[in-house]
Amino acid sequence: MNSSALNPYILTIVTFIPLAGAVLLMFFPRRDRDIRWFALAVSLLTFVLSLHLPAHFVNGQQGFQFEINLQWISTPNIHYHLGVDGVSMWLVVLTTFLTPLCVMISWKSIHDRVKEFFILLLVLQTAMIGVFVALDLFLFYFFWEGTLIPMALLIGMYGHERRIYAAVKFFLYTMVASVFMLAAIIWFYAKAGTFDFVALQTAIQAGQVPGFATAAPWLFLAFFVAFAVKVPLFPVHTWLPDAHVEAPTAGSVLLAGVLLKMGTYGLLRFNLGLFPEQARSNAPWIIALAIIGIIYGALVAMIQPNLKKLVAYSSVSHLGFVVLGIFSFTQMGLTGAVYVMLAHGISTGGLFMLCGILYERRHTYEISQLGGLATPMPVYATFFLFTVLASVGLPLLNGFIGEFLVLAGAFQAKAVYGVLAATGVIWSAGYLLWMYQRVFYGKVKHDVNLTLPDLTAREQAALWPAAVAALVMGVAPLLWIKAIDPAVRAAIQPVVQMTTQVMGR
Amino acid sequence: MIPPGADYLRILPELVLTFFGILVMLADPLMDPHKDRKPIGILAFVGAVLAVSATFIQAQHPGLAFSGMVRVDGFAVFFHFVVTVIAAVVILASISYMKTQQIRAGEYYGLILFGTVGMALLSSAIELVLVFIALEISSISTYVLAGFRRRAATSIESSLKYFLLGSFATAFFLYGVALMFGATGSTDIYKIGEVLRNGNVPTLAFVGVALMIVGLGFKVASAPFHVWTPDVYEGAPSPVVALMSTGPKAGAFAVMLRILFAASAPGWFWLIWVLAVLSMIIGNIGALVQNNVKRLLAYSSIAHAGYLLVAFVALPKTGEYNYGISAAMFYAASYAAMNVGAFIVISHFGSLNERYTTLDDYAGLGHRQPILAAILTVFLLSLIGIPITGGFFAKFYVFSAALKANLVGLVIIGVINSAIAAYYYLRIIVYMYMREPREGVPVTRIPAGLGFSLAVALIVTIYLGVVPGRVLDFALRSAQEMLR
Amino acid sequence: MLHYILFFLFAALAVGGAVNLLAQRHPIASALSLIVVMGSLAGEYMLLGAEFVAAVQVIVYAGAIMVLFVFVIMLLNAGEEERSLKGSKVAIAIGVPAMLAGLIMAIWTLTRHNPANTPVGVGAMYGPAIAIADQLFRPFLLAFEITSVLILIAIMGAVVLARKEEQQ
Amino acid sequence: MIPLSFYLVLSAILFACGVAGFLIKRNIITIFMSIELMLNAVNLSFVAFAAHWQVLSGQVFVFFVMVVAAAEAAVGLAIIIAVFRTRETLNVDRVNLLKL
Amino acid sequence: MSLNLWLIPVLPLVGAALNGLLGRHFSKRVVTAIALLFPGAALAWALLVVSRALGGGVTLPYTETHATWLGSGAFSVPYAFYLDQLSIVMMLVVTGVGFLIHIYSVGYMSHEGGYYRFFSYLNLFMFFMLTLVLSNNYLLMFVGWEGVGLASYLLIGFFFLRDSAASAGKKAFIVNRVGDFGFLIALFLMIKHFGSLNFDQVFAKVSTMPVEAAGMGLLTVIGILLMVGAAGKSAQIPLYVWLPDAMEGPTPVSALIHAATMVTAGVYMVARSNPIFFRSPTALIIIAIIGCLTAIFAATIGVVQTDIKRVLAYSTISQLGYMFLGCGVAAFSAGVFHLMTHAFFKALLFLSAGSVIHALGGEQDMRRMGGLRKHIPKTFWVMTIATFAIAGFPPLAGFFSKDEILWKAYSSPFGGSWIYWAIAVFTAFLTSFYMFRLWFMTFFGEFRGAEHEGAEHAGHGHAQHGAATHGHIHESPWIMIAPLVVLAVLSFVGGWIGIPHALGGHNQFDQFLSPVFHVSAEAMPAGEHPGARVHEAAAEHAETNTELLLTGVSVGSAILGLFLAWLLYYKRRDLPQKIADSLGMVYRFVLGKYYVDEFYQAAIVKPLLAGSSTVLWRGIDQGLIDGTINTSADATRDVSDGVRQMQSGNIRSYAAWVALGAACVIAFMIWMGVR
Repeated sequence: MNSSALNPYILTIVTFIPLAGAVLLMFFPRRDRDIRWFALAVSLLTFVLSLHLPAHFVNGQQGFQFEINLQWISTPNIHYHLGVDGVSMWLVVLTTFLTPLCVMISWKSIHDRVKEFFILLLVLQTAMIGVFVALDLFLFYFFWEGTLIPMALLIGMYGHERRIYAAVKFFLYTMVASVFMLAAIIWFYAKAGTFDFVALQTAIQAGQVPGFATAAPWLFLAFFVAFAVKVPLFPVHTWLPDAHVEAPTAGSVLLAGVLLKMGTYGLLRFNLGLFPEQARSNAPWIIALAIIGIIYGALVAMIQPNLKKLVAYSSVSHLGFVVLGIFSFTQMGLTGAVYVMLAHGISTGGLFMLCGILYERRHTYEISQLGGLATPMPVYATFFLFTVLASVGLPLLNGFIGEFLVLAGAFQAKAVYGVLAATGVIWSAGYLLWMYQRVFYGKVKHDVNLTLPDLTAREQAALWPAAVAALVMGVAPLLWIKAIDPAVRAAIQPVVQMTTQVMGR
Repeated sequence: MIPPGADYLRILPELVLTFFGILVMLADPLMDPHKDRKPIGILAFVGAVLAVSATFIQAQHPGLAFSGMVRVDGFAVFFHFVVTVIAAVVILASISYMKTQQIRAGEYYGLILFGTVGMALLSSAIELVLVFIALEISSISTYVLAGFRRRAATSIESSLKYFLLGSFATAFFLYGVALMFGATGSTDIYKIGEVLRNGNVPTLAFVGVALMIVGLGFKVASAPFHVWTPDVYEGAPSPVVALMSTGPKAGAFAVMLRILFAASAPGWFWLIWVLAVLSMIIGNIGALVQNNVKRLLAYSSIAHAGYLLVAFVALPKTGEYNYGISAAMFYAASYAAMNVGAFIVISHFGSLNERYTTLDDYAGLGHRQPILAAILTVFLLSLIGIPITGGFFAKFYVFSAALKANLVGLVIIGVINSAIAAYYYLRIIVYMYMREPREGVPVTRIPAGLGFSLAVALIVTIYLGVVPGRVLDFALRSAQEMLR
Repeated sequence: MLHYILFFLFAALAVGGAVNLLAQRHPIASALSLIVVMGSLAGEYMLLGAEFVAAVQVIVYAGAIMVLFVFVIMLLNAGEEERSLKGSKVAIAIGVPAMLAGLIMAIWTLTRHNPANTPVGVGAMYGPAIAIADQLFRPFLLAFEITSVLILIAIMGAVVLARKEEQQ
Repeated sequence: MIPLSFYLVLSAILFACGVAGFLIKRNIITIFMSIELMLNAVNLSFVAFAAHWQVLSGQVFVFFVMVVAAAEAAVGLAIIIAVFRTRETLNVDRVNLLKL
Repeated sequence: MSLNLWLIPVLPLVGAALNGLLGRHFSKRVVTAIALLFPGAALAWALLVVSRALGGGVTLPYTETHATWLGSGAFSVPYAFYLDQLSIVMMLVVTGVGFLIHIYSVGYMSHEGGYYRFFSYLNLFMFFMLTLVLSNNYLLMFVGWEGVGLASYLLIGFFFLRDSAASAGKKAFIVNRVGDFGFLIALFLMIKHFGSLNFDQVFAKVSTMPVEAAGMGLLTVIGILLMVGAAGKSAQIPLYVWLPDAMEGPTPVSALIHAATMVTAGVYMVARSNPIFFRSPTALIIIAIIGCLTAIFAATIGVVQTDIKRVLAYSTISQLGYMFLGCGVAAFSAGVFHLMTHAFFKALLFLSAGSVIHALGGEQDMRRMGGLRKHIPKTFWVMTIATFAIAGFPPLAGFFSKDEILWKAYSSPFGGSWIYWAIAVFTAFLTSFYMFRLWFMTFFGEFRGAEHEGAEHAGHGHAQHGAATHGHIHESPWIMIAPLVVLAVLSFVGGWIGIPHALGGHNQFDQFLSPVFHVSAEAMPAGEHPGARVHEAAAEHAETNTELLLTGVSVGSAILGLFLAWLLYYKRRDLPQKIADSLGMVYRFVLGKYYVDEFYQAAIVKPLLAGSSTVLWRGIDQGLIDGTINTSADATRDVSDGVRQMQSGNIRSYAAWVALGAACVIAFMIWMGVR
């Protein structure tokens, strides 16, 4: 059978299989072992199916692919419109890739309310995929909010001591911000009568949305706030460290790996796609915030006494690169930004998995409680080092490609952006290697640490794919960039056109 | 003079309800006073379900009835349906509630049925005096119902507060009717509309509208006439709260819509604007620090009244008022679904004498009663306004109507409020899922009737969130009908 | 002129009764003041020609309803009000000024801006029983019938609430 | 010939007295009586307007209001009895279990 | 015809991967075999490639492109390798010296834990270093550049149980990153202005650009930024601080990475970028000044060091300064020449020092050595050759290369100056002095160390077999000596390929490299160069005389150094202490390495950490941002409490609120009606 016959349905299938799995899981008897295996099977199946996307993706083709566009609700004209371009396709695959790893990493660490955990995880997966594939603003908002609840519950139910504070903070920050986006979406519907992203884009470009000119700056801001909090951009990042520290491992992995990317994805898709003019005029201060985020995140990460908080702040720094790349409006910058998103998902996801593995053994993230771990846990230390290096941006590993392209792009846009942001390469080496030294090198300081067991086969099984992915992404980035590049070109075309028009005047 | 037969069909739901109310009244004394009133409850439920089906027959006979006292149009049918469904669900949920509370009084069901007559009639009555009577019917029955937990001093107190303040407010409404009558010489809403549209509008009419808004604002618990709400909701039996926070409210909103739009009442735009904003802010802010779930939801209902009022002021220059009206109708319906659901869960969880109604009692509910907690979570999410729940589309339509009318400021206040609101609803969810269970709070099985009523509320909430189109289409059409 | 005298006589009685209602501390005294108000209102109704209403006012209101009140006052053996409780500051400080302001505004509107500020003759609208009945059973039939529901509710409610709670 | 406004003003004053009674009286029964006073005041307005517009319906309204008042009285007094049973007081200021 | 250059880096990578992933399960013998086989194969293949290339089989420069690595829009970077004379030299040095050091390590590391890990890292280093020297574009070069940094990090921190080793590794990586920052910016400039990072494309564009006479033109900026990168990797002022600490690594590592190959990457990069520097006199001057200053600065520190490896480390920094000085006066071939000879003799020095340390069971302090000549004669002899070579005694390798740089520093048409020469000669004197100081202290006189103390003092790894050798000082096994001998030979004869004209040679080395450097030098008229002096045939004879004279002076300074060292550390051992006492502050200042580390610590690291912690984290993050949000949350709560106060529970007050509301509503509506 020709597997490309699946094309119109594949996105629906990939999106909803986890949900179907979650529903089935609800009726499962409470046998934890079976539940885990089932969740793993579902997530792996989703991953395998999601590979259909890159396999059948036509590089360089304009517009969205694997589209499906059905009317869902007629009176608010809501369509079930899914589709991916090169950017969202890989984000979908990233999501489906990370979820099985999360299942594996939660195998033993979650022993209470196992069923609920995996149900939430699978629901979360559906919502995350949905965010990336939705082309109808309503659908997008639905999935966007849909990620919020399972994530807040994962943090709040399975987190650590201050989990409730963290969960509430997470929820409120993102909720408060996203209602502005909702207001903007409603505005669009009220004025243009459609939620369809493509239709809206066309209508805006043709000047067919009444009142758009005056409202656009506010609409831009409304979208921007929602995404900036999610990214998170300085100074609205303070929910992130708390959320990460308290979240269970799988939660942290998905939070850093996918949820933050939803913010940057949104910036790319909507803020650039719908408001090219505002994006251009607002770029300077957004870039300033991004650069502050890069440096600030790194500096604050450096002095964190808590391992997970350190990684969390490093995310602030890394995501600053993404925003910088997006608002550089250069081909390289945007491609790099998307690549950083993917790479950060893998490497920071990996770091969080590693942190979680440690927590299972030691029940602390305090760096002062660790030290000298390379002696009892050499394999673990090796994986950790590899992931740290990927995160630092060592060439031939995934982190480098994106960062390099972002910096080059930013430099093209304005030299000072590139120069300031490039200091990030120094900072990241600083905080990560210092942390690595304090955790792994030297003699074992606390006797409890002497007998820590090394990685089990299951943990290795969760870590290996991430490590291999990090390497492949660093060695053969074109596999990804081929698809990303044209999509990005389409995304910045309006902005670039405008710039040339302005310069032409 | 005997009215034509079709007239009776036009009030068929009311007739059915009354008939069953009388049946209940008659059946009650026949039962052993020490036995549970479950059969009576089932009888009442049958009546309510028949009333629901009667609304379909009613819908077949649009038009005026009883010398222009009643007007059956889509608008009326919509609210009839909503109100009767609420009654049916609440009756069903009450059966097990009455059993756990050990209240053995068949009058309870009779009062609900009779009260529903008033609530239903509110939406179809176009004669202000009839409106007043309907209002009193729905009010007086709820005054009594609020005091049904007679062993609890709080219940009687809430009954008293509701009664005194309610009568106080209806007096204002009545005075407003009188002044309106004085200003126009008529009490027929549509005739008043004609008069007001055609001639010079006397100041008396403005004052009349003002006083009616005071009275109705009280009934819908809009700030600053909301003060009774938290106390009454806290003290009244939970199923009754489910009823009175939705049924009379829906009816009062229907009346308000008819008076403000069909009667072309003048000058209320900024007034309602301010009331909406005040209600949203006071309701949401007040709810933030509440620890009693019933009280918390009482404040939330104030806020929801505020959101609903936003739809009232969505008056685009194009004159397409039906968007706002239909949004309000949709909101009333979906709010009814989710709030009834939430209070039914609370009623079940409260146990004897509603002992467990504080947030602390809800700690760990997700652990001990996962299904109940999950259902309550859905209702709470709907109250927050998370997509694929009715609450989302309700807010969505309201705000979208307001944006159509270029009320950007109001919408921004609204969305910020709904974000604040997320906090306190989330608190309940947090307690349920993230706190350790409290000692001694019992785990109870969900009785069939309650389960069924919860299922109805849940299905409606989700239905309105997934395929709201039909309902909204209907609302849009009936809003137009109502305006004609 | 006589009309004026009669009007003001009844008006003075009504207002005086109302004020006395407020001033009296014993509920029985208040109830009696209210009966005075109702009676004098019946006089005003007569002045307006609403003879049936006036009769019903005396029979139903001043008679039946107020008897009920008095009965309950006796039943509960209600004494004089206590006056030295706090918690009423808001009511006095906000409510009374608001009430006065509302009253002034209402009077202002009713006297100045009433489009129909026309004199009304004595017996201007003659409302005999037969005419009223005609109204009640024709156009207001539904309202009339629906009041039966109201009464039913009142009966049920009163029975339920006043019934002694069974012992557990 | 008495101006309509006389009746209306009288009605307004009585209504205001009713409101004032609600606000300043402490005995629940008296407060309830104040409400009755308010309804009576409205009735006067109805009758006056009926005379003004020369329609009988205004007087019919009075009729309905009386019925409502009677029903309210029945229920209200029953509630008052119930309150008195549980609280042993008729002072409204003491009925404040539910607050904040 | 394809040379399959890619095999050269990839072979060691395979070795690294095999040992790294599976080494734990291999026997030591297999690990050794893998560790030697793959770099050996790379060496063999490199030799084959060279023979083919020089045999005329391919035309140089030769490029082989395999695939696109990354690209975006019009910009792309290939996996492509590039072979010209410069990369031939580098490739041979790296594979050759590298292979020798691998062999040596088999003996040296035989008793250490993590044997497989060590060789995996070492092979990994070879991979990255060869990528660095063979890439055909700056980005792939950057890959190697970062990669060798990584390998260096791993190997310095090899004895990670020692905190100092771990810190040193981290420091090396971070300081290198500072340099990489400059390198990266240079790359961005190239991308922006040249649209590519391929050498041929960049240089083609560059060659069309004029010489930048003064100020900061594009090429000058690029040049300076490249130099920042080079300064990081090649331990130049101000980024040299990591190299002395890097001596925490095992000695073969110091030899391979921190002496022979990696640290010279900066020199290679500058030489590779010669078309850019030829057009930027300003950048050249900066390089020359940095090189010159570093040379003398490090040499002065070297004079007072007592740790044998640290002396060599500062010596390395100093020698690297020479190379940069050479490059700075556009004498790139001289720089590269010195790079090569330095690789031989400095590797030899380190390995010999390692042999000494090995013999003493881990002792590194020269004050506890002495008289080792008799105990470890083979080591002594190879060390002697190396010492003389570095001190610049003819006809050893160091003499020719150093002399070439000195001469060019004086005479180069691109900014040569006698000041450079003078400083360089003085540095040569110091070099000679401290090297012979080392030589005398180590091998002459009596043995000063208490042997049991040696074991105690030992570093991590040597502690184990230090105990085993307790009691007698032993010569190293043949597997360690053999590479030493080979290197000794190279240190002896290595310079002979570059005998200058003045001494009757033909300077074949310069000629060999001339296609790389002179093409770009000749591409522009010399007259345009502001610093260029016109070469004239008539002046040639005079120049030869000058050159001979200068050579004499430098040899003299070397001899002077030898003499002084003999006097102070052989003849009159009490004198150094006295001199040190009389110098007082100055001595302590130098001994304290000019307190540069302390300065960096106090001026950069501490304020950064403290600032991040108190200002950024506690101040902004927790104080300002979270504070604002918490305050507003608290304010909301207060308002909420206020709203609650409305709910007093008193019915009358409720009625009052209703009445108030009603009054307001009535007032508003009347106003609306009257309006």
